[in-house]
This record gives sequence, structure tokens and C-alpha cells, in this order.
Amino acid sequence: MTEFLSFLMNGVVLGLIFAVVALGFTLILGVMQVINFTHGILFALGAYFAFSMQKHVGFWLALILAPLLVGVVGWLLERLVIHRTYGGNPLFGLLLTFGLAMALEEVIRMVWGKAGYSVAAPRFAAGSLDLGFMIYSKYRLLLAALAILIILLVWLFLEKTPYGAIIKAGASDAEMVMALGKNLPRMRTFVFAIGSVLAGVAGVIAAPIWSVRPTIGTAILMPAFVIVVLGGIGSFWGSVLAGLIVGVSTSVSVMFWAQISDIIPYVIMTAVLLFRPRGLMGEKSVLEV
Amino acid sequence: MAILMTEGLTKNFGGLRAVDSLTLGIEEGKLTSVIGPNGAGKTTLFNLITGMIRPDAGRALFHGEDITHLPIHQIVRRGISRSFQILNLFNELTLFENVWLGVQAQQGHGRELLSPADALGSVEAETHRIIKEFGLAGKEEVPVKLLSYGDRRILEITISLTAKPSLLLLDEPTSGLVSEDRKRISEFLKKLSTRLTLLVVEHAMDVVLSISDHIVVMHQGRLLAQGTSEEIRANPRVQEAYLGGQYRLA
Amino acid sequence: MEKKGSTRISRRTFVKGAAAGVALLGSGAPPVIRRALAADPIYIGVVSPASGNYADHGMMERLGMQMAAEEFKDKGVLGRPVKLVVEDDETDPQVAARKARRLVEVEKIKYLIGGVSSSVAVSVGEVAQRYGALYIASNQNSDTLTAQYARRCVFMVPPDMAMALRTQAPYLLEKVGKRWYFFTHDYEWGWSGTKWARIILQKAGGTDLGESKIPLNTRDFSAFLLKARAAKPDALVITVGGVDLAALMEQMHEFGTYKETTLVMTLINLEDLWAVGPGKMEGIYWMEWYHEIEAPGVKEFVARYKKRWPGAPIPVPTANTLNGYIGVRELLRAVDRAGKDDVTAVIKALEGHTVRDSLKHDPIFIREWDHKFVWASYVVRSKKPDQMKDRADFAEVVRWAPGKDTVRTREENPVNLGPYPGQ
Amino acid sequence: MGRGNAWRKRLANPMWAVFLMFALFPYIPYIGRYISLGTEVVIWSLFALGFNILLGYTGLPSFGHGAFFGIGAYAAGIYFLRVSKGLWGPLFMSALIAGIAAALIGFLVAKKRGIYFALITIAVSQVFYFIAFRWDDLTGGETGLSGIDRMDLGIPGLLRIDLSPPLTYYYFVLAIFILCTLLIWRIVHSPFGRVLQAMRENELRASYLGYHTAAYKWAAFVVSGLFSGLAGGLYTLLINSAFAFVLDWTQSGNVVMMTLLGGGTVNFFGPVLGAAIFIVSRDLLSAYWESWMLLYGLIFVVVILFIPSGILGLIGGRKQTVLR
Repeated sequence: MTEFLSFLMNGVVLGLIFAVVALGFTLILGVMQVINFTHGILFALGAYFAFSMQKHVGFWLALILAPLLVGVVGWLLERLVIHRTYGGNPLFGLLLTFGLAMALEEVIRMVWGKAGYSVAAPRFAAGSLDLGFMIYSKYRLLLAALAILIILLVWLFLEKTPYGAIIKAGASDAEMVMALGKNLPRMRTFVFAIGSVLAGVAGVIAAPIWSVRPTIGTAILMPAFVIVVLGGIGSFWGSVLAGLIVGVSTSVSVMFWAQISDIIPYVIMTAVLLFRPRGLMGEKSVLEV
Repeated sequence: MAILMTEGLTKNFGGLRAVDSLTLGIEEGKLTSVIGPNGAGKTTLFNLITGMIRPDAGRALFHGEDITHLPIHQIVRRGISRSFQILNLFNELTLFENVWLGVQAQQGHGRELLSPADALGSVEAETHRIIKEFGLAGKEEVPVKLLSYGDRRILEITISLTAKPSLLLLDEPTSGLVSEDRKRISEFLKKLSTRLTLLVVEHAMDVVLSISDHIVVMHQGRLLAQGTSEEIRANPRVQEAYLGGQYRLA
Repeated sequence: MEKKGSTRISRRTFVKGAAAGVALLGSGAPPVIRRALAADPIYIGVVSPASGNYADHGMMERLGMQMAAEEFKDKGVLGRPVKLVVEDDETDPQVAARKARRLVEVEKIKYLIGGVSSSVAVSVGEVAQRYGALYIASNQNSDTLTAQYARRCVFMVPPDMAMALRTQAPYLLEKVGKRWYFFTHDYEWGWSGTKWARIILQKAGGTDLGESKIPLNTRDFSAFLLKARAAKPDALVITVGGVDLAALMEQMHEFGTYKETTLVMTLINLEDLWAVGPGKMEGIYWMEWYHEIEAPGVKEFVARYKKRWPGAPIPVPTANTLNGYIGVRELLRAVDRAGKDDVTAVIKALEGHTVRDSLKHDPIFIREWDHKFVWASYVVRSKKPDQMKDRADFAEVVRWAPGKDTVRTREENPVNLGPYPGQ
Repeated sequence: MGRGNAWRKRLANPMWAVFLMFALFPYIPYIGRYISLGTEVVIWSLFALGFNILLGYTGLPSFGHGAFFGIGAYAAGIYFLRVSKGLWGPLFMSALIAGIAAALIGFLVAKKRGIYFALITIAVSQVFYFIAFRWDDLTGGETGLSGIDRMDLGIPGLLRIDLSPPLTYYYFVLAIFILCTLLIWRIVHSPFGRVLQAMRENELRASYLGYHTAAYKWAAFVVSGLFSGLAGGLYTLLINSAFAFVLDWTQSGNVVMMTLLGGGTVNFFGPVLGAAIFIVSRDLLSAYWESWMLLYGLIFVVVILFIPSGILGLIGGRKQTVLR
């Protein structure tokens, strides 16, 4: 039982990171209708920026600055190229970001080298902690707390601020936003930057446990896809729930049949799609028409 | 005899009740018009009948058969066809190709993978016949997006007819037309109504009053009144509630 | 995907290293031109990762290959100059096969070398066999290349996992304990590591506490670590490689696993240790070779390496470097012995040959019936950061075993290499 | 619609030029020596043509099509190694098994379109990638399958052709490519093909004409999967092995890019041109420059931003008339 608890808890922590990544992804997907392949690279950039900064400014400042820097990168990408694909064939946005991701991964190789680096956890969170019923990594507990905080902040932002209301409206009806007299292009850029920041911050907090390497971005992208499809496109709680499902199922399946642990999320997703074609919490979306 | 019956048809969008327990019978062979202010639920009613959206409650019967949960193409094959208020055509294709696709669907060749499409003589002949019948001859090779708006309106109705429906739903067939074209369409509808049952949503009152056998008035998703042109014209509730003084029924 | 990890490369050394790589990339000029320049050189096609997850290992082996080729710069082979033509396999067997085909089909190259991962080695071996070229698998450790994938045209330089465990496991039984738990990377190479360890453990009457099969590309090992911890083993016997290894080491440090059990790596490369850095990995490893061993010629070899590659990402040669060096050197010597530039003749010159200057404690014997290079390997114990005399000094050698005592016998591995090319 | 000049039209079809060019490829100086690259171009052309039934003709942005190529590759390999050593058996199985997989996935995606279609095809195709990596007993896992020989092509008692030399295999693949191209040409110009194009233009209208659009999409998916699978089978015989890497989602991205780059959305032969340019340039770039991926990614960006209708779209300058 204790063993099961620890696997469960581990899955929850993993799921929380996945959820943060997927939230940014689904936000961009919902508002811009772009499948953003650069999301994984933005995640990787967050990790690399944090790695380079931590030596100089420490963990906490890097935790703030690195995601902001990633947000700037996202903002630039959106302003320079990605915005040109809006409203066109959905394939264009997808291929454009696919190409960008390829190029940016190479840029990461050129700047930071082909090999990986290990990133140190902050000293106060290094090592493990005896929780009584189990011994657990201190850093992972910190990470879980940070992820929950971020998810709550995003939720508050979407629910409690006027900007959030517009974003939600924008996800379903661009014309409505126009009618509200808001500047749609600026809002889109803003949302893209927010999504990038979320990818970046997930990268920063995940770096100490996964270490950084150029391919880390591609590796996180597929879980994000699964989570968004599983949870339902554009659904906030759908993403969080699906993130937790993916995390927990991956972790717990290790107990029983480790080889299939990374297939499990896909199996769940396929099963859910058979019965709920729009995912767990997805509603009929403008994206389908 | 009613060709189409709706029983307590209801559809909500969020908090809004677009169609509210609507019970209605459409007489076979007649031209029935549905009128009502914007947001009365007319287009939603069409979408419900033709399977584009599913009702929250109630059902629709066609020739006594429940068609509420049939997919669109099944409903079309049973004999209900429709046109759209916002033109819904294959814009990149030519006029000929638009009609051709409809005729082919009706003749059921779509499953043929290996025969050349150009060799379907019966489809081609029927396509030419229909184009001529509806006065569009000579424009076969023009891409639809380059046709005049009036022609496109006609085409919108024409390709709805290729399915050989027994009931045709027309959503604002004169929308956006100048009065000359509008007349052309009214003539056209009158001619049509001798052949099949028509259900028409229309804003242009002159058209409605001149062509309709029967008029249904909707208001906020509900049935407000129905009857002949004269009855509707005389109905004070319609005058007051629906028109709100803005329009006068001429 | 053998034993790869990642290497910390500073920007400066990386650039220099890259420059070295460019010097090696000879395929830039069309072969027609190249052939016009030199009097019919002997070409060796190098299929080695310059990108992908194993780029650092690929670079280290190419540095060794270059050193070997340069030994023949003055005298040449059969009076002809030697040229290496380098292709990047991207650590993808499909790409590797394409590049190999290009080398033999278009450039008409007869000799291939390289292959850091087993799938690449298998696919390049397949191409070589079909085109009648000779392939030297320089750096893959899977047992299968000299078993089910054994081919007449393929030779394997490094020791395999059977040799690894037969060298290391007795030491563990003696010094650490008999209760083992296994981490197995879930593919050929991982299975063979755990398989050989289990055979030896069983014979010694030890306790097998279980195994976690770890899927490739696992990013998060916490669940596996929790499971292993619950078993309370004396030794956690790990056969995990690739990019996953660095993450695993990181997380074992995070969970403090090394405090509770002895960590055992059935195979580790200096590149992996270099990537994780000092102090992160305590335990007992098997290594093919270590630059501090007291074998004849090693000191000179290390000195030559440092002189030739002052800006290299890792300041000392690794086992990958040695294998690359030995592979090219022995290939060229065999061409020389054969007296002609002919694949069958060179294969025959390699078969049954003994190499005295192996840079290990025993000579290399190249077995004629499975094409395996039989030579020693080493068990090492990690050094604590304060014991290290420089940043590359990770380990001290605690035991070594000659290749002939650990390699599979013909009874254990009956293979048939088939006919010689063209016969 | 006149049929008087039908023959002249048929002869003027660029198809023959394409076939002729491929037939002469081995005799082009220098590059012609690289026959297996040529074979690869032909195979990927077939893959891209099959894929384009979905993308170009039906307007469905499948982003998981590498799965069918990969399934075909494994089906051929497994059939050869486990069931029966032959030439036609593995190729037949590659198309069949990929078709069955497409039929199954088709159920999940037939009602979707646009970005949602892309998203689900990506995610679902990953299942096959993991299966290939994990189900070692069947697929050989990471090491893959090898030792898949090309058996002789023969008509009993008449002739035998040894397909193991690269050149004979090239012509064998080319012959299959020509047959499949004719077949695909036929399909996209059939009544069925026209329905696909109608759905691309306006799916709602197509269903209001009485077409069962989900069924047509499903059928298009299956047909496309069959050809993709066959291409995968031919690829397995080319490299005499099968690896899980063929199922990686970047492969799916590549085939989309080839199709788009050449101009698959405006011209039947766009995918062929795209495949040729894509494969040859990748081979050259990666031989000359370590960081070729950077350039490659940027090519994607440039194509999408500046020539979204592909090279043939750029030259042709017009949108394809969809019928005829």
C-alpha cells in the first residue's frame, strides 16, 4: 500500500508538470488554432536559460527571469512569422512551427552544444525527505507546489480578469472579440507569449530532474499532444485532469508492467476517443468546423 | 396530409432557448413560409430538421418516420433537401461541376473508384438538362466564385434540387438580392411549388405574402401564429409582437 | 544504442572539436576530384554519429580513427595514401544504412568502420554484407553482432556484455554482496547485461530480488527507483545507456539511492561520467578501457592524444577513442598484410590474427569463427571528488580479466559466418 | 468534355515525362550511380502520392501518415521472416496490413477535420511507434529486423530476374510505382475522387447533396493507407531491414512537407517533385554541413510563408481546377 501511495504521488508530481506544459499548448491551440510544434522547444529553452542563469542569479531569480525570456522568444516568433498563418489552412501553422522547431533545436545545439548538462536543484531542496510513510525527493515536493501555484495563477487569470474573459471568448469566436472592440492581433500575440511562458516555466522546474539536452523539447511535445486530445481541446480543467491521468498512469503502470508504461497514455487516449470523440471535457469546438 | 411534423422540438444554446417546444405540421404540396424577427429560431429549426444539429428534446417526423437522429445524408436521401442563407457552394469549382456533383450523388456513382468520372454519360446529360432548365446555360465553365450573386442564389437552389427532394427547405432564398432578381426568384419558387413541398424562411414580406400558401410565425423560438397570408396579415398579435411597429405588413 | 550518455562540452572546445570534425569530413569534394588528386588512395568510410544523442561518443571515436590514419601518412598502405571519408549516421539505423550504401555504391568504398549503437551497427553490417564490403563495428557492445547478426563481412572490436559481466560479477559477489536488483534497459543490449549477470548470480547461489525493465527514452526514473529501494538490494545492477543514463544518474543522486545500496554499472563510458560530473556517481563500473591503466604503450598513447587534440571536448582518450584507433589501425595493417586491396583477402588477413600492441594488459586475438576481437576489460571503482587528481580522473581500476577467460566459447555461441564475398 | 482529342490529351499528360525521367535516372552522369537514392526517391514519391489522396484531394491534413509507411515496412519484414520468404507475399501484406490499420484509425478520425484531424492523427500514430519499439518479439525492438532478402522475380519456366542488385530492384520499384501512379490517377479522376474533392471544397454542402461524407473520408483514409503501406514494404526490401525509426512522427512531417513543397495541393505530380527535391537535398546537405537541420527547418518556414502552393503552384500560378 505504501508502495502504491508513493507511485501515486510520483505520478501526481509528473502529471502536474505535464499539465503546465499542456495548458500553454492548449491555450495557443484554442485561441490561435495553431498546433504549436515549437512548444517543446520553448520548454527546452526555459531549461537551458535557467541552466545558464542559475550560476549567476540563483534558482529563484532564474525561475522568474528564464520563463520571461522564453515569453520574449515566443513573442518574437509570433510577431515575426507565426501570425502570418492565422486563418489559413491549419496545416500551414503546423508545418511552419514544425520547421521552426527543427531549426531552433539545431540552434540550441549550436549554442549549448550537442551533449546534455545536469542542472542542480537548489541547495535547500536537494536530497530526500522522510515523510513518515515514505521517503521522497524534496525537490519534487517543491516542484509540485510550484506547479500547483502556476496552474492556480493561470486559472485566476482566465476566470477573474477581463483579459481572461476575452481569451476565452476569443477561443470560441474571433468575431465576437472584434465586436468587443479589442485588438485581436495584439491579444493573440499576448496569448502566444503567455503560452510560451508556461512552456518555459515548466522547462525551468523540470530541468533539475530530467537534465537538459537538445532533444528534451521533442520528448515533452508528445505527452502534451496526448493530454490535449485526452482532456479536450481548449478545456482548462480537461488539460489538468488529463495531465494527472497521464502522469499517474505512467507511474503506477511501472509497478505492474513497466514496459508498457509509456504506451498507457496513448491507450487511454484511444479508448476515450472511441467513446468521447471530443476528449474528456471537450465541447464541440469551432475547430471542428 | 402533413409531410413533415415536428413534436415539441427544443434546442438550447447555452442559456438561450433557440427553439422552444415547437410543434408544427407542414402540408404536402404547399409552400409554407416561416417568418419571424432575427433570433426567432428559424435557421435553427432548419438545422434541426436536416440533421445538422441535434435537438435537446422533441422529434421530427418525415412521412411519419422519425428522422431526428439520422445523419444529414440519410435525411437527404429520404427526400429533404435545403439551401442556405449564406451561400454554401463549391466556390472553386465551375457551375457545371457543382451541379454535376449533385446529380452524381443522386444517381449514386460515388462509390466507383476506378471508372473515369468523365465517362458518366447519364450524369453529364442530366447536369446539362438541369442547368438549362434553371436558365444557367452558357455559364457552365465559369468558376462559381466568379458568377453574379443572383446566379449563385439560383445555383444554391438548383443544386439543392439535384437530390430530387420531396421537401425543400429554403433559407432566405432572396437574401441580398436586388428587387429584379428577387422577382426572378419568386417566379422560380412559384413554379417549383407546383412540383414539391417547399418550406421557406424569408424576410422579404412582399415575396412571402405573394407566394405562400401557408405562413408560420416564430417568435423567440416559439410558434406565435400560423395561417394563410390573409389570416396572418390580420392577426393583431403578429402585428404587435413580431413586428414591434417597425415593419408594416403590406 | 549502447552505452551512450552525453558530454559536457564547453563552447570553446566544442568549436575546436568541430573544426577537427570538419578536417575529417572528407566527403565534401566529389570523389572524382578527390581521386584525381591522389594516386588511388585507400578509402575508409566512417559511419559515425555527428548529430543525434551520441554525437559526443562519435566525436571521440573519430579522433582515434584519425590518429590511426595519420600513422600511415608517410608510408601509406600498399604504397597508396589513406583517406577517411566521414558520414554522419545521426544515430538512426535508417540514415546509417543510407550513408553506408552511398559510400559503397557511389564512392565505391570497400571498407567501413563506425557504429556507436547496436541498431546502426546491424544496419551497416547488413549493407556491407550485401555489397561485399568489409565493416568494422568499432563501438557497439551488444552480444548479438557476433551471434545472430554475425556476418562474414563484419568484425566487432569492443568486448561484449558477456565479457563485461564475467569480468565484473565475480568481483561484486566477492566484495559487495549476493542480493541484487536489476535495472534493464528494455532492448537487446540491456537484456544481455542483465541476462549474464543473472546467470552468474544464480551459479553463486545469490538472491535475485527482481528486475525493472526500463523503456527506452525514459525521462523520469523516480517510479523505478522507488521500486528498487523497496527491494533493499546489496547491489543495484544497472544496464542502462544512452541519453537515459545521465537522467538516471541525476535522479539516483536526487533520491539518495547511492546511500542505500551499491550502484553497479555493467557498462559505462568516460563520456557519461564526464557529462554528469564529479561526485554524482558513486559505485562500481565495468569499463572497456581506462586511460590510467598500467599497460604497455598507454602513457604514450594518452600523450599523443593530448598533443594531437589539445582542444578536444574530453582531454583524455576514452574507450571509444581507443576502439576507433585500433579499428582503423588493424584494418590498414591487414590490408598491408594481405598485399592487395581486396575485401576477401583483408578478411582472411584479419581472421586468426594476434595484435601485440593492444594498449591493454593482454594482446588482441581476432577470432576467425565469429570475428570478435578478444581482449581485456576492467572493473573500476569511482573516486570521490577529493581523491581525483584531475577532472577526468573518475575511477581506480580494481580488477581486470583477460579476454580469453571471459569471452563466449564456440559451444556457447555457435555461429556460421557463411562464404567469403564473391564466393 | 469533348472526347475527340482524348488520345492527344492522354499523350500530353506529364505522367509520361515523369516516368521517362525516372526510367533514365540510372544513366544520368555521377548522380545516376547512386541508385539506391533513386530507389528511395521513387518509393517516397509513391508514399507522397498516396498521402496526397488525403491532403491534396480530400483536404485532410493527416499528420500521422508515417505510421502506415512504418506498418507496411514491418508487415513486409515480419511476413518475410516469419511466414514465407517470397517477393509478392511481403509486398501484398504491407499494403493489406497498413490498409487494415488505416481502416481502424479511420473510424476514430472520419468525423474530424482541420486541425482536430491533424492533432488526432499525430497522437494515434504514436501508438504504433511505441508498439514497434516495445513489442520486441515481433518487431525486434530497437535493433529492428534485418536479413530481409529480395527474392527473385520470376514467371515459372519463363524468366527469373535477380532483384538483389540495386539496378534491377530500382526498375522493379519503378514498375510498381508506375502501376500505382496509374491507379491513383484513375482513383482521383473517378466519381469517387470527385466526391473527395467536393468534400475538400465544402464538406457540409457535400453532405447536403446526399454524400455520406464520413464514409468517404474513411475510404480515402484506407486507400491512402494502402499505398503508403506498400511504399513502406518496398522500402523494407530496399534496405533489407525494418526499424522503428520509420514510425517516428518526424517522418510524418517529412511526407507532408514533400507533398506541399512540390505542390501537391495544386498538381497531381507535386508530391513526386517534392519527394525528389526533399530527399536529394537532404542527402547533399547532411553530407556537407553538420548543422543541416537548421537550414532544413528554415526551408520549411520559407516554403510555408512564401510558396504555400508549392513549386508547381509557383510555376503554374493557378489553382488546380479540381475536376477534370
